[in-house]
Amino acid sequence: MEPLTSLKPLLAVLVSLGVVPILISSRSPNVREAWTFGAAGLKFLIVLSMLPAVLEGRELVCTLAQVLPGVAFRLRVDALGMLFALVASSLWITTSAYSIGYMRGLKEHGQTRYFCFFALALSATIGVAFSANLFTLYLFYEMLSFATYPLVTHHQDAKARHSGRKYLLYIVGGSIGLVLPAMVLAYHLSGTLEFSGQGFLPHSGSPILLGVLLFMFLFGFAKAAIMPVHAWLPAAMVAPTPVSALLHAVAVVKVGVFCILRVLTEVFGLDLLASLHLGTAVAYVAAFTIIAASLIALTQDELKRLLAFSTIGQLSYIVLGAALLSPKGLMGGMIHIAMHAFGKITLFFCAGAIFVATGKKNLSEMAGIGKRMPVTMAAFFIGALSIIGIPPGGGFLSKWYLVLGALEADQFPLLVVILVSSLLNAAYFMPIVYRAFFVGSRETTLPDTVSEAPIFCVAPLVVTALISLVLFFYPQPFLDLAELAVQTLIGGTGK
Amino acid sequence: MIWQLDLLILILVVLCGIGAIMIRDLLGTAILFGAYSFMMCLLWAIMGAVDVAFTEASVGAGVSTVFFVATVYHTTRRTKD
Amino acid sequence: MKNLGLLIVVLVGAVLIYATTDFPPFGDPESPASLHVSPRYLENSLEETAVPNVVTSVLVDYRGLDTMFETTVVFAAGVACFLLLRVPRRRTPAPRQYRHRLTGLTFRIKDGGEISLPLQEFEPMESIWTPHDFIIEKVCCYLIPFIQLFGLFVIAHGHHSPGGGFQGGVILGASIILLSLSHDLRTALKRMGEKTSALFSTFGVLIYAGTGALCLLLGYNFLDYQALDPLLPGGPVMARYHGILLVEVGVGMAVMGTMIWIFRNLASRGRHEEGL
Amino acid sequence: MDDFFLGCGLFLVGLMFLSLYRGIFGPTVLDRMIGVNAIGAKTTVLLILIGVLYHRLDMFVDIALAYAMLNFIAVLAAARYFQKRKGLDEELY
Amino acid sequence: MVIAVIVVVCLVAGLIFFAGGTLGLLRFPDFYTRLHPAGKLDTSGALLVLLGLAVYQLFPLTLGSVLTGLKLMLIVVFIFLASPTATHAIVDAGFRAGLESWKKGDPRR
Amino acid sequence: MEEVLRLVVERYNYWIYITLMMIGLYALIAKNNLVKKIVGMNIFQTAVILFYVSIGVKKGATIPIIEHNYDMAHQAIRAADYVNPLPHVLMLTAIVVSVATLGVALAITIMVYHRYLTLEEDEILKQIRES
Amino acid sequence: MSQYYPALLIAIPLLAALFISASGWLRPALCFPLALTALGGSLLVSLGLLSNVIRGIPDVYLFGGWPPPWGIYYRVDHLSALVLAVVSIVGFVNLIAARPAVEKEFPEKAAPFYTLYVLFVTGLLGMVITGDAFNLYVLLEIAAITGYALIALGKGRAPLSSLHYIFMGTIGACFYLLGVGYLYIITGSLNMEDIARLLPPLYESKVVTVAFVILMVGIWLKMGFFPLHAWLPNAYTHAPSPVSSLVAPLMTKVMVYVMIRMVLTVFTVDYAFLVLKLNDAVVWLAVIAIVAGSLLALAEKDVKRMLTFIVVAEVGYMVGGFWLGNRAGFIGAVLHLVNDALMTLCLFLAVGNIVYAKGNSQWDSLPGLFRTMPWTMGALVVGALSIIGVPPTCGFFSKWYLLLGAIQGGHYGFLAALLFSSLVSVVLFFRIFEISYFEPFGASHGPDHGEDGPAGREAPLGMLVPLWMTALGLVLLGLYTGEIVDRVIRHAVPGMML
Amino acid sequence: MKKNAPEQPKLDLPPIEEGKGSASPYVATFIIMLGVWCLLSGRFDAFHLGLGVLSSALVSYFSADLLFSGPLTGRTLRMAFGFLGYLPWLLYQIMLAALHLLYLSFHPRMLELIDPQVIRFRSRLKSDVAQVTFANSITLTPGTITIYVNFHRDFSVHAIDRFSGEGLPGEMERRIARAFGEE
Repeated sequence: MEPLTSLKPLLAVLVSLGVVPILISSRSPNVREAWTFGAAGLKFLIVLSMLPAVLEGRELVCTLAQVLPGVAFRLRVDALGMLFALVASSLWITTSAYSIGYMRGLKEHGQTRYFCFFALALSATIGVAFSANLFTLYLFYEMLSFATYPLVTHHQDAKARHSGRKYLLYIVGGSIGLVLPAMVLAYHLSGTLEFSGQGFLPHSGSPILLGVLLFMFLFGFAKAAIMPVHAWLPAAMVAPTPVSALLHAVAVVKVGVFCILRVLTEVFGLDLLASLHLGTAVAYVAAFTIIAASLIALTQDELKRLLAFSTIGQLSYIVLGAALLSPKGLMGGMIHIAMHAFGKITLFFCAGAIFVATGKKNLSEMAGIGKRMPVTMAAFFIGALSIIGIPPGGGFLSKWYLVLGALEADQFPLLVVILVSSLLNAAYFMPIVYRAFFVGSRETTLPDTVSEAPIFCVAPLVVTALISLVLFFYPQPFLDLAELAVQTLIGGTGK
Repeated sequence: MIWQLDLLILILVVLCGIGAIMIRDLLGTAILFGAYSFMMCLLWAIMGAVDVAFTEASVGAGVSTVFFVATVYHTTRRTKD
Repeated sequence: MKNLGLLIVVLVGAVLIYATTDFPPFGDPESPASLHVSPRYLENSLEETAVPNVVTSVLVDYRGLDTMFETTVVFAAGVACFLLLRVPRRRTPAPRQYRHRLTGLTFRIKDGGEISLPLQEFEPMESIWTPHDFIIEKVCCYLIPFIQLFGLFVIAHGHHSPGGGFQGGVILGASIILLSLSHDLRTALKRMGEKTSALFSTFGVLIYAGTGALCLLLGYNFLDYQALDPLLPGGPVMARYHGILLVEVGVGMAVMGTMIWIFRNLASRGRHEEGL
Repeated sequence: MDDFFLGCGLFLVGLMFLSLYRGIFGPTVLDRMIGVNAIGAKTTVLLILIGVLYHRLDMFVDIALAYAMLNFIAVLAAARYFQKRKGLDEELY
Repeated sequence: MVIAVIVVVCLVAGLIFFAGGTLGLLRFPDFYTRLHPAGKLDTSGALLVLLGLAVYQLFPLTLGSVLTGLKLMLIVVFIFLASPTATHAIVDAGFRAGLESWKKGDPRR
Repeated sequence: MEEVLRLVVERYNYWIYITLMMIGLYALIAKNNLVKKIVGMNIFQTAVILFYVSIGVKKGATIPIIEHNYDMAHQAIRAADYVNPLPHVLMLTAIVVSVATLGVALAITIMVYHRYLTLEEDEILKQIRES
Repeated sequence: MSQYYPALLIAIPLLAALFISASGWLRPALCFPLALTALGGSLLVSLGLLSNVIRGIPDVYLFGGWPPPWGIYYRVDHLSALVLAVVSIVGFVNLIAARPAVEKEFPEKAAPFYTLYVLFVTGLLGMVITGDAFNLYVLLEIAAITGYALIALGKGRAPLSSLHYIFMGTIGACFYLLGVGYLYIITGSLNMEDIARLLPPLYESKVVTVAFVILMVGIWLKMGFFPLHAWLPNAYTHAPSPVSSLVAPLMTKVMVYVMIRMVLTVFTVDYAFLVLKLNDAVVWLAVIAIVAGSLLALAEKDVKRMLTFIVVAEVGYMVGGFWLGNRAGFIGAVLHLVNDALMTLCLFLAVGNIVYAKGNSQWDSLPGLFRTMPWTMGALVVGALSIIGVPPTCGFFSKWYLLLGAIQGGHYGFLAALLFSSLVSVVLFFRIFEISYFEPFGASHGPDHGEDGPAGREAPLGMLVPLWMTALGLVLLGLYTGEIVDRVIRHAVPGMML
Repeated sequence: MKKNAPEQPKLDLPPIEEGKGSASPYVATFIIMLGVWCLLSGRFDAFHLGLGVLSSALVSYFSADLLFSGPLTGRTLRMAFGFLGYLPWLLYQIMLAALHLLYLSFHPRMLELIDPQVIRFRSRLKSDVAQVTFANSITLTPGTITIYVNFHRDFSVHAIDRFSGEGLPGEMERRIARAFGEE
């Protein structure tokens, strides 16, 4: 099927970009937030409007400029990108709502700046999702890095400065020091950067070079937080919670993982990876990350840091899924993007809501909080279920596919890793829920005045929690998309 | 070209140049630099470059030495090397 | 620094000497430089421009563009000295001055100001003090008109004998410099004000560039003096001849004005008071 | 005759060497001025001699004339230096 | 031939003057005394040499050569105007600079 | 040996130009006084001019002003009789440029002096470092 | 009309400079409009030349009507047309931005300032377009002398720095002149193409080798290539801000162009890359230049001074890229020449605004700038991203080509140096952003805390508009890289490199 | 440029602009200049002569007042002839004294012969021209150099030995006075 030429992808990217000048110029907070909402809704609608065509198996393409020979500034909507864009744009709406509640609740400074860069970050995220080649991907990836810096360092204090430095060091250092040369090398080898289902790297390249290339990409996209380059993520938790939520659930980290997915599947291609046994290597790196991150998470006391380490582990599931090189594994990885996003964002929202309502960050201070904030903690429970992969949560589906994939690829050690890590997940989430609800009132250190957070905070987390649930029962759009994506990659041999 | 004169004057030029940068007095440097430009003028004339010689004569005698002296006048004669 | 300097000097010298061995011998009439481009100038200059001084014809006509920019360089130097040194005139009354005996520095004390330094190291100075030496003044008075005439002569006869606009201009400028040296800068300024000299230098270059532009307007190439044929008598060759003269006058004016300008700013440190 | 003129020229150059001794080693600046002034006077004559040797005296005479006129200016400027800043003997010579 | 003799005599005399001037410049004991030979023997020498050359180049006698000869004389005139003035300027400068004069019996400086 | 001697003798002008240039360069690099440096710079420029003018020299040739009768009826001109005029033209320009540079450099020197009251580079740098 | 473009390109600013100078004495108010008109005119002409070249109309202009080896001629090809456009754009944009600063710092000297400004641009334009090796020297001196004067106008240490610049610049120019002389002595010609025609039989001559070396050393001195860069940082730092934003983007770039022109047209690529085989050595020099420039920049605590060291590093990019001797490297070098001119312009303009508002660009004066001067800092961010090499801005693309060239040429040292310098640039700029972003009172939370912040105001509109024009230009240039390479630079690549 | 210069102390400069108002200095300068031009130029076609006329006019416009500080009278002409009559004697004196100096500088025991001294005397010459001629003549005749002349016409002369200084002011002053009609 030939691709459709359409301006919609560009529009989807530009909506939030275009809203930035308006945000800067408007003085009234209400107008500003109305515009933010409007843009978020519009973006979601645009993305949604492309869904039918994508589901039909067609691609939407928008070429803007031929910047280098064989490399264009081009946007393309395919199933995988659509999946990611759908997740990101839908979550922008809820996050916007949540941001309003959170920012106003805490009377944060620099809200205009905050919303501007938020919009920019979203724009970049959609751009990454829709990019048709490595160059465009890199462009939006960098844009995202720089747009999130002011968000991470929003508090503008010494701690923020420190983590901002760490953030930049890892992210930008990885992208310029590793991804850029890798890209140039890839271009040098193949003369193009255009994604294709079979990968564009020539199979004739020297295996060592290709291996080095792969790992340059893997660690260069440091946003994916594969283990040696993960340290920025916990540090970046100094950001306001909505930022952390978006950053760690959707935008930044998912972008990193998404990039790695793209590289594995459409730069190298599954055949090439399989023939060089590189997939296994990646899978073991991911497996190590999963286990190590979960173990570290067990020791954390600060809720957000715990969530951060949990994220590190969960992200590696996705990488692992792709690295299995089996159709089921790929599907599992792709769906996990969506499932983890909704689950994790719920958890972050909860953490933020708790902070807004009580000002507490640490787990040890939250005993009995479930009685004071039942809605929040219920949502937390659902999110946790989803992350662990227990049936009513959407996460179960993705884990299921991952397990299948591992079986398909005959990788029993990896199967064990997945299962063990699920147990570990449960081990660090369940005590929280337990201590929130089933603890005696005398152990509670919370004052009596504490109640639910403002409605703008609570409503979004309820919504995302519900979606997490719904996805278990009706995962159809995401499943279809992932299936489509896998089909194009494997060439219809998926099922 | 008259090579005997040429050679002698060339040696003079070199001596003048060395002298101009070795003297521990800026006014002396300026003056010797004037002599240097006389020599240069002669040299050009010997090599048949009359126009260049003319220019060097007018510039060296009329202008550049005066500029140097004016500068030294407004600054100092003292120098350590 | 000295050792480094010696090292660099020896290195560069060695490189240059290394190349010398492949030069054609000094004064060789068969060297490539003498055979390739220059013979045409020598052989055709008289026919094409009616100028026997080949240097002039090459300078102003064949390679006229270089000369235009050369004049511009001089002009730029004049403007630069003006820009850097010129101090706008003050309205305050003439300040008292002291000179440091050891360094020769002059201190200027504004009216009402007090000097708090050890006074025995300083000696008071008049703010304008020029030794009145009428021998020099008188002799220079007699010399200057002749120098000026000679300068004009050099400009006008650049076609037939060595010389030309630049040399003549320098001589003209030197005559004014001589005036300000022998008398006083103010005397020279009365005779030729700062504005005049600046405008001289500007309009000199303007004559040159304007001639070029005029040729352009007349439908020929820039600086193709042949274009002046309709304006000047004597046919296209003589038009070149006269065009060259016109341009030389421009160069002379520019150089004269600029030399005076630079000298004044240097000699009085931009104050245009006493001068050297 | 040319050889004679050439000899004269060489002799003059030799004298210039001697004058340059004063120019470089003259104990005071003023001695240097005298030395250089003497060189200037010889230069004028030498220019004419070169013209004669080239058999194109009419071309060289202008240069010599310019020289005779302008040589004076440099000396005058240097002299002005002392005339205006009397007592400069305290400075290093 | 007569001309040649005149020219040679003039030139040789001029050169002797020049030589005397330079010698004096080197030998005389102080600044003021050095000025005497340097400033003036050179002037006389220049006069003689230029005179000789002017005579020499008068032949063949044409308008051009006469004019050139006159120009040479013009140079002499300028030298005679400028040189004493320059000498005067230098000696004045020396006086104002406070240079001590050499007295009989002092060592040479 | 004879060969070397011939090399030297035939090109003595070029050797002297290099000597002169090196004097200038040495002054520019190693001298401490700004005016000395400017003098060195000028010597350096003159050396280049000397080099160029040396290119133009031809043995047995006269100055590049063509001898002609005043009525313009001239015979064919032999280029070998006249010195190469092109280097002279170029060097006229170069001299002018060097004068212009000299003017600007001296003007700036005066500015420097009146800011630091010394012309010695090391003293100036010391002052800058101390302030 | 279009056949007169090369003459007009030079004549318009030159005449205008004279008129400006005259009007300074007669009608001072006219100076700025005249300068603006002049540079606008030459901008139009240079764009016209560029479009001519793209349409395939070659432009050769004989001055005085004399044919090439005898007269001087101007030649426009793809490379020079591109650089011409860049030079005139930078000159024009910076002129607009210069006005408020000039009126604030030296109002009474506006006329000579604009005169020298326009002459400087004239000199550079001439250097780019000329086809005669000696003419280039004269124009070089015009640009140099005006540059010296403009730089010396600054405060503090500026005159001394300018004097050092004069010394180094004169050595450089004299070396250039000497190199031309060496070529002349052996070929007897001064015309670039004529020399190129005469040279091949003489390739074995030592004279040609030494001429090449001298020329290169001279040009490197002028452009501030690493071991010869000592004059550059001081001169550019202490110059008045409108001057440093003029000289810093243009002078080095044009000298790089001259280097390319010399190698391409005069010596030909065959000689430079095949006979002499200097390329490896030069690329390693460039590597050292890049690394050293970046490291030296790290040590600075003044934004402007830091930028000057970045300029030193960028020179290494271009020289190295060119001497890689392959197509990608060449394109990268030329592209970087164009991009870097605009990047440096953007950065220096932004710093100029900071200096205008704060008096200096030391780190002490940075805190709170993101709030008081958001527009300036925004443009500074764009420029910084471009220097770092972040995609939508143009800096990425030239870096891309350079990297590609390094890989194709197998120069992994150069590759590493490029990446290293990019990373260092990140550190450099984010240090600045950090300082100006993290205000000293960052801990306080509240809707607004504008009252107790450091005082400061945004620069005037006259400075912001050109700044943002440049900043947007960076992005546009990046997006149109393909066009530029395809239409212009590709045609300038010498045959050997294809 | 601002016009109001600071108040200057009055200088005792000789007035320069006396010649203004009378045309004769201009004419005389023009004629002299044209004569010199012809001498310099050696080309007598209309074009070059035209240039000569132009140049002479320019020079006389610019600096006639330098050459002649007052209106021309018959006395000026007489002075010029007187001066010409004085020249041969001066030349003779120069040669004579030059020989003396030559003798001194070649003498092996020169240091014993010379005896530098400064002679001061007051001249009776009145006009500037005469004084300048006198001063320069003193300087030109070797052995003596005019050091300075002040407003009161006090001459300070440096003589290299007793012999050189003996004749001053003496005959030279008388001859100059006669030449310039001040007797």
